[in-house]
Amino acid sequence: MFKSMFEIVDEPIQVEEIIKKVTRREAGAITTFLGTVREWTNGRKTIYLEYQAYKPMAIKMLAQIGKEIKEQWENTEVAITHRVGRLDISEIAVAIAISSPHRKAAYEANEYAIERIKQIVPIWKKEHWEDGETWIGDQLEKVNYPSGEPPIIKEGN
Amino acid sequence: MFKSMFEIVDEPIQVEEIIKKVTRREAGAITTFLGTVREWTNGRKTIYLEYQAYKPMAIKMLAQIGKEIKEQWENTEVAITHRVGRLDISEIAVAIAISSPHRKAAYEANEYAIERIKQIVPIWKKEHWEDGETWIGDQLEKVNYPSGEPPIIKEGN
Amino acid sequence: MITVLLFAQLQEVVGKERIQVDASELTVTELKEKLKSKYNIPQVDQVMTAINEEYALPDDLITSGDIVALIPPVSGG
Amino acid sequence: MITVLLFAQLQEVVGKERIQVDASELTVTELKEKLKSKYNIPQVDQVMTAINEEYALPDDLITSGDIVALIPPVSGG
Repeated sequence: MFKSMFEIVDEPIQVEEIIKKVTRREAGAITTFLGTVREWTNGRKTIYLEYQAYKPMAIKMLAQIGKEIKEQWENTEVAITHRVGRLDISEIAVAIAISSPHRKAAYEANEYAIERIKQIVPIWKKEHWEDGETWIGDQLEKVNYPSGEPPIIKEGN
Repeated sequence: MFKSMFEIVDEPIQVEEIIKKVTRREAGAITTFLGTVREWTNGRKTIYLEYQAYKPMAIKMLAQIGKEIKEQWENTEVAITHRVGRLDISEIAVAIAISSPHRKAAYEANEYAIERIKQIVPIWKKEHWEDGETWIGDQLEKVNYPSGEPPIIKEGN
Repeated sequence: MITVLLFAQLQEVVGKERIQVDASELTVTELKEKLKSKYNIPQVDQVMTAINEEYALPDDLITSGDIVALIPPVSGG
Repeated sequence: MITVLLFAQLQEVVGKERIQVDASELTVTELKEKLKSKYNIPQVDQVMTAINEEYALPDDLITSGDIVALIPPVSGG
């Protein structure tokens, strides 16, 4: 069965499945990053999170990140799955797996992937605190269009 | 059942199990590194690998690495499993999982762990090539005792 | 007719997941002005815009049939 | 009696996993000299040594009952 490398899912993320997608005979290193729901943030208690995505565009942007990685780090394979809906403490919101012949690229590309997800992928998180709820945005503490341009170069430009 | 954070095993490594060991309510990030058996190295084809460990000391050294990490990166949890025996292409030789409240520490500590494993943990790899076999050593291309000292400071020194 | 998709806090403020705007051609900036006057969404100045799932610039043209998404600062990961 | 454990290529060269050395006290360097003269292992100069599972220095003392491991350059990971 064909498995897409870039997915937005409603169900709990199975890490082994995502690792399998990038496992290859040429790979000597596989890094994964799991973003999990943390209970405490700046002294405030989270009860659960809710993620919403603009799904078709989010998948496109994840694929875009994969493309950027393959351009920057030779012979890497990339799989990213982001979950949406309600997530309880310790559940996995995002899983990134990168394989490469050597470990340096696998670490670097993985960290690049999560940074880019936080910049360009249309997914939003709503924190449900003990004492209220709020949509989180602008985590990077940057204004929009900091460069006056959207955060990716469109094809053909 | 008590699960040790540092293990040398003969059986295939189950990544989910190792991730579970470091999953915590305080963690927002879990990184894993998997060292897998690569088919080609410098144009030479590997058929399979064989790992041997000085098991009790290897476990101690893995725990030592865990201790070093917790000293350097606040509120991290570390689990490392290394497999020994015969490993075929794409099988996992080592799995490192690190959890931490924020991602930066989880990446840095993970990379530190694999570097240290390659320095101080008494485990040896024998490459079985198409045309011969050889024990691999000194991967870091350093002489032994490069500083005139063993690579860890003994307790009490 | 242009379809405008709303997400996160914008969806809650407006109380809808999508808005239909009756226009045949206008820029991203013009669309935003239109939305500001019709709906009470001051945040619209601070959101990015995508046209047919591609990030767009303020002067980019939207034509009838396009799907526009208003994209507040993202917070995935 | 001191037990000396061998691994990897050393184990293959000597053809044993362990050697018993009849001595009550000697340094790491002295032990290595002893092993060189008795077994054909020139590599012994290039290996690290552990005494009771702790890395040791050339001048560290080994006493009867200790378990010494000769540790060729490691290649785990």
